[in-house]
Amino acid sequence: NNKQENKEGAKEPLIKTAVMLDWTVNTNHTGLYIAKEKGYFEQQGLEVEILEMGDPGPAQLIAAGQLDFGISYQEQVTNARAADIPVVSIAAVIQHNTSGFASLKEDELERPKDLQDKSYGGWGSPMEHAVINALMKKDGADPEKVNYIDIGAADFFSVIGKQIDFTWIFYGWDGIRAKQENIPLNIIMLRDFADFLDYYTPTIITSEKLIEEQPELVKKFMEATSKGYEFAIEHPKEAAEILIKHAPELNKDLVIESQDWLAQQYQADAPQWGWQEKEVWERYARWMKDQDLLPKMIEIPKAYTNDFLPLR
Amino acid sequence: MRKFMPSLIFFSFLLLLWEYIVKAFQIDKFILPPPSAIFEALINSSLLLLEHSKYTALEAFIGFSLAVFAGMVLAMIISLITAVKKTLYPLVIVSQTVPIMAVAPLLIIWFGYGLLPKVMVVALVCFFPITVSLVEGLEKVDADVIRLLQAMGANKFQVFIKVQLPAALPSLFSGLKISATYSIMAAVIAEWLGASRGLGIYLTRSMHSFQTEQVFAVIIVISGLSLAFVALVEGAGRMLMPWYYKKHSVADQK
Amino acid sequence: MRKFMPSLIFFSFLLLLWEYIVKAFQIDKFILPPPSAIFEALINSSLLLLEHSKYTALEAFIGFSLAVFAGMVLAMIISLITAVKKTLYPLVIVSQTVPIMAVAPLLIIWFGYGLLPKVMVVALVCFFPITVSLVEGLEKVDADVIRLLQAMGANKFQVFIKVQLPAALPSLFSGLKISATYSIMAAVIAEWLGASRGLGIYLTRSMHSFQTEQVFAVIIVISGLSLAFVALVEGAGRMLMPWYYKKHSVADQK
Amino acid sequence: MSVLSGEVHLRIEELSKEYMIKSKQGYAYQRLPTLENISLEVSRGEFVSIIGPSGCGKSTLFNIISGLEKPDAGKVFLQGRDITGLRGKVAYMLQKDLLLPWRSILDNCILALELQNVTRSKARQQAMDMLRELNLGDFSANYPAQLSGGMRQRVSFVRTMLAGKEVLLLDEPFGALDAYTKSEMHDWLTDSFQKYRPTVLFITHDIEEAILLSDRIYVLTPRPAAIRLQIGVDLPHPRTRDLLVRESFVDIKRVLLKELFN
Amino acid sequence: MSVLSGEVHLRIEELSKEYMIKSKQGYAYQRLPTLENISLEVSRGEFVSIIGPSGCGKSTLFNIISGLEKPDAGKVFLQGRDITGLRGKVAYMLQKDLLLPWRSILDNCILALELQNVTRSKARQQAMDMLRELNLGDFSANYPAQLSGGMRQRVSFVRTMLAGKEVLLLDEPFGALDAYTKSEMHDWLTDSFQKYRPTVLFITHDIEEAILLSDRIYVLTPRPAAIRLQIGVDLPHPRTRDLLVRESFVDIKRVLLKELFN
Ligand SMILES: Nc1ncnc2c1ncn2[C@@H]1O[C@H](COP(=O)(O)OP(=O)(O)OP(=O)(O)O)[C@@H](O)[C@H]1O
Ligand SMILES: Nc1ncnc2c1ncn2[C@@H]1O[C@H](COP(=O)(O)OP(=O)(O)OP(=O)(O)O)[C@@H](O)[C@H]1O
Ligand SMILES: [Mg+2]
Ligand SMILES: [Mg+2]
Repeated sequence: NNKQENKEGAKEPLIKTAVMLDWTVNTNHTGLYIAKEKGYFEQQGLEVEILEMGDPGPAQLIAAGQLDFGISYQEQVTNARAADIPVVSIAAVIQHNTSGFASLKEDELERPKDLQDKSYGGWGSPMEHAVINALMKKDGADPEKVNYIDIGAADFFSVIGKQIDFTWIFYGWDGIRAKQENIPLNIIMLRDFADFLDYYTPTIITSEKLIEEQPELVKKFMEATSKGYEFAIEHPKEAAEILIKHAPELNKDLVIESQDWLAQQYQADAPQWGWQEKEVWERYARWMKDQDLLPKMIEIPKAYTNDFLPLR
Repeated sequence: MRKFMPSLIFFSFLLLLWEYIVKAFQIDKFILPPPSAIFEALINSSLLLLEHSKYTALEAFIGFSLAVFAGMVLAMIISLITAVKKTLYPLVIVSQTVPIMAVAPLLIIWFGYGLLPKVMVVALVCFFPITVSLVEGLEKVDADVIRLLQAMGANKFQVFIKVQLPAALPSLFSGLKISATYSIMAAVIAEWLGASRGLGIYLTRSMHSFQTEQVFAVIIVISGLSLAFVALVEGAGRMLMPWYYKKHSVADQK
Repeated sequence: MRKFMPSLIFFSFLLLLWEYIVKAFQIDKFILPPPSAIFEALINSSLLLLEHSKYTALEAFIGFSLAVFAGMVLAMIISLITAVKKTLYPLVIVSQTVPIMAVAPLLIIWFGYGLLPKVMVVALVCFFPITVSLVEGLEKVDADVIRLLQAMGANKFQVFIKVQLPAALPSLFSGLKISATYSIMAAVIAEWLGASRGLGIYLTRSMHSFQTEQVFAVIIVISGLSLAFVALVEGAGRMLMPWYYKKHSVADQK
Repeated sequence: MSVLSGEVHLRIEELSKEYMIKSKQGYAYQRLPTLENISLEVSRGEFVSIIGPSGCGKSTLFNIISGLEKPDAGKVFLQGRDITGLRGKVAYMLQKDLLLPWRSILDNCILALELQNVTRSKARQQAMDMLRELNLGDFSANYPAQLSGGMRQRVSFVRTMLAGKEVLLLDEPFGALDAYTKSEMHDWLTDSFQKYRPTVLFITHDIEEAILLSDRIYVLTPRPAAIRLQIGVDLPHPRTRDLLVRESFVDIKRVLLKELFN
Repeated sequence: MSVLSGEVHLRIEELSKEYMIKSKQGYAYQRLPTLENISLEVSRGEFVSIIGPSGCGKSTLFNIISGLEKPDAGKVFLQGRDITGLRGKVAYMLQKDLLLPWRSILDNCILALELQNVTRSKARQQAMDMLRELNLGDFSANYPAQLSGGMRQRVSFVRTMLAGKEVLLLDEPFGALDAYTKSEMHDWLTDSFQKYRPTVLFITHDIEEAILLSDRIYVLTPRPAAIRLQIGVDLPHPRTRDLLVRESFVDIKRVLLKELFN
């Protein structure tokens, strides 16, 4: 049924739309590039521009009606909804939180409680304090005894070992990079020590308005995007090559190995790629509210939907 | 050309020193790449850089042109109509302190992610030097020349066309040169607000995938483009104001 | 003061128009907040803004001071030693096209977190206008005055201290004013590269928590700080160069 | 006051002018009487000089004649027609050459013609003719900055004469030139004016210059300017440098020196 | 060449100077002989003028005497001591007043003394005395920009005299003033010099000025400058404006005019 529609649609002029990334292009975004390269978007009658990086970020643009789709993350969507910005998460790009606190192996920081009396290099967001507090308390340590130092946008490799004992990284990028550089690390993965910290990052978002007025467009976009990520899961090597083709500035080895690792992570234990559970949204928002990181509790069912994932 | 030899020699020496230091102290490539690696990156990605440069240069050029147009119109209105000068000019001066970089993100909320907001960032950056330098140029015309034309029976408009405007050209061009210097960088920054191509994208991609030598390569390209743009403006100035560059050549010592 | 009345009235009118448009077209607050909401945000977060301003102002001030020091030393060396002028000055001029914003992230890699890279970004931004304006000021001294002092038996250093330096002050101060204008913004941008406090942090946090009225509030604070800084420099200029501001007062018409 | 020869070309009738200036503190205004009841006449083809102390009001007088400023009282007549306050009726030339640096010598000369909507090619033809006649043809394509001060001032003369007005007001045209160049300019001017015979009103501080060039001289009082004396210069033409040391010349000079310096 | 009176203060012996200048295309150099075998003498307290065509080399001569430039041949003696190429031995004053705008009148005057390491308070005392004596005391605290052109030039004179050098080189000090102001300056200068009696070498283009102020006048040839004539001015002191029309004055003027203009 779907395919027939596509064939007819292909003769019509393509509908232009765009998706904005949350950061510079990296392996998290592979599915989008595959959908573009392999013509999945075109089959759906779409012409999609992939925009990189945005300050203020895609959420506001989407809410302002300037953009259809964007890559975001659960914390941002939660914050946005609490500020009455009507954005909706329509897919989880990666099923589990792949971030963690990294330190040099030789420092032997293996559990949250080991972080006591150590120096954390962060960017000064209240979220970091809340997360570290939560982990250490659960592990029976005194979170007051962490020394916070601001390193801002400086990356892990340029600061680690210089007054800084640990920083917060995404394994799929910095972790792989450390592996390539033969820098042995200990990584305390968030999800291993607190399930409420196993939230969705990144996610794909759109606006309530678009869902209401052009549900078909959202449907088609997700159809193609899903196919893209499913391809990446099946063929990590080819996926890496496609990404490199579209962003040749990237470090090739890093992309290939990161892609290989992420192939296992995209869908993981979920019924299909992109699937989001109510519980994940609920417990994270609740936790944020408890930590005073949210001005008010959000309406969970409005924050996300699985309705636009294709039937598998 | 010969005039720049000492600088070139000194610069080459600096490059050699840099290369030596990086090698001698075994500095990590992603912290400080040696000039040779930067040069290599420049060669290897020359096609890619060219491709990205096209977009950035286009944004810069359109934004610059827009600023030239808007700045000149505003400057003329300010200097022709006293009431406008009194109300608007102080605001123009004060608005120079408005941080355009902080306003830029709002521009994309308002105007979307296409060419428009990038062009507007460039135009905003270029607008003030052009407006202010033209207004100043138009103001500092010798009052006696204006009186002379008035005595000849010229009206305000004729005085403007025949005296003020040509007299303000050198000042205008110094403003244009400042704007041209910053236009490329403004376009790069605008690309950071959201784009799919351009040197700004190349820069962040390189930075975030730990390829510092590519960062340096793109910095060189940005500098080069800026210099080329300034040279173009300078060239236009020489075309439009031959008298300004031709001083003291005939009859210099009679 | 009375001189600025028309501007103030016009500006107030613009604010009213803005308020009206936002209300009339029911524009979302996060897209374009009305001036009243901005004013409210300014009042509500005044303490917070003050706190953040302190850090930004400090970074800007230290960076600016550093640039003043380095720029003046370099400019003096350039104008005293011909060989240095020939080798270094063209490089200084060309390096103005190097995109400092693109170099800034590298500064973090090299100098880590903390005050240093922020101060350096500010210093780099402020350095060129100061150096170039001082060199130009030192150069454009009337050659006849220098000959006069030489005829009196003055050596190069005496000529420099007694003539070139004081003569270059007005030019130096125009450079200082440009630098002061940009110094606060430079500090804000540097904070974007990584900091825990300062107006830059406040700005991104407001932006990312969708509080556009706070973004406007902080833009106003940045403008205000920049203006205050420029006024300070202007004041210093009036103290140091009374002769420059005192022209034509006695014996104007004998 | 009597008309020396021929038809009256320019007549000034009882001009008075007062400026209001700010006092030192800048709060109150203060009256500055500048011209007091000035009447004078210039015949067609006559060269009349005006000398007077610095700041007495000479330039103010010219500003009124040229229409740049309005008198408080009095009228200006050109060939009997009231032109008080009208601009573009006489040609005005200032001490500075005021050539436009972005125009070639030729195009500087046609400025006034352009403002009268003469077509550019016709204006250029006319200007070129006069430049050639006055031996400035070679420089027509140069820019002003390429010429010496004296040459520029000559071009400025040509521009003034090309305005096509029959009365020229010259305000210290040689004030900024050194004595040597000035002397060359006198020769050149005498020659040129012999060719074109314009009616000239000429301001100068230089007594010798006034005597050498004029048919008649008015001496003004210190501010407020009033006419203190007029004196006819009855010396033979063409007047050369030798005259400077001739008895009759020195006699006139003696009178003027006495009038001016006490 | 004979010494007119008293001891020889400044003596110049067979100075020659040639510049090398770039040709129009800027590739080749071209010789420009400027001074040719110039010898002259000035006695203590004597006022000697130098007149000559524009660009003949007058300023070059002063530059050599003051040590700013070196001659190709010849020597400069001050009281019999060879000072060729030495700076700071004579006081030099140019056409422009060249006052430093950021210094008060008083502090402008002490510039040369400062360079000689005289303490500031002593220098100020000395300068204030001279300013008072020459009726400039009221302006001592003002900045140059607040004074008229004539007043500035007077201050420049004071500065030159305060340098404490006994020989003053004055290069067209009145060239930029209008005829009226110039005349006032002559009176002032005659007065002032009567008080201080410096030895003066004075460049001018103005023949009357030269005669009015000098004890002796050298006339130079066109470039390369050589001495064409020297003439003593035997007129009574103090010289007032009346002299200008006196027979004896006009006689000297006639000679000079003839020498200069053919
Ligand atoms: N627009 C004006 N407003 C006020 N005062 C003026 C104005 N123009 C001239 N004055 C004053 O009027 C007086 C006469 O000025 P004017 O320029 O006519 O003198 P002048 O005889 O041409 O002087 P000079 O010989 O210096 O050229 C001066 O005191 C001058 O300051
Ligand atoms: N430094 C120099 N290099 C080359 N040529 C020079 C230099 N200084 C002067 N000349 C030339 O030497 C000649 C004499 O110059 P000088 O200034 O001595 O003349 P002057 O008699 O003072 O002229 P004026 O009457 O115009 O002041 C001129 O042709 C001038 O162009
Ligand atoms: Mg006048
Ligand atoms: Mg000279």
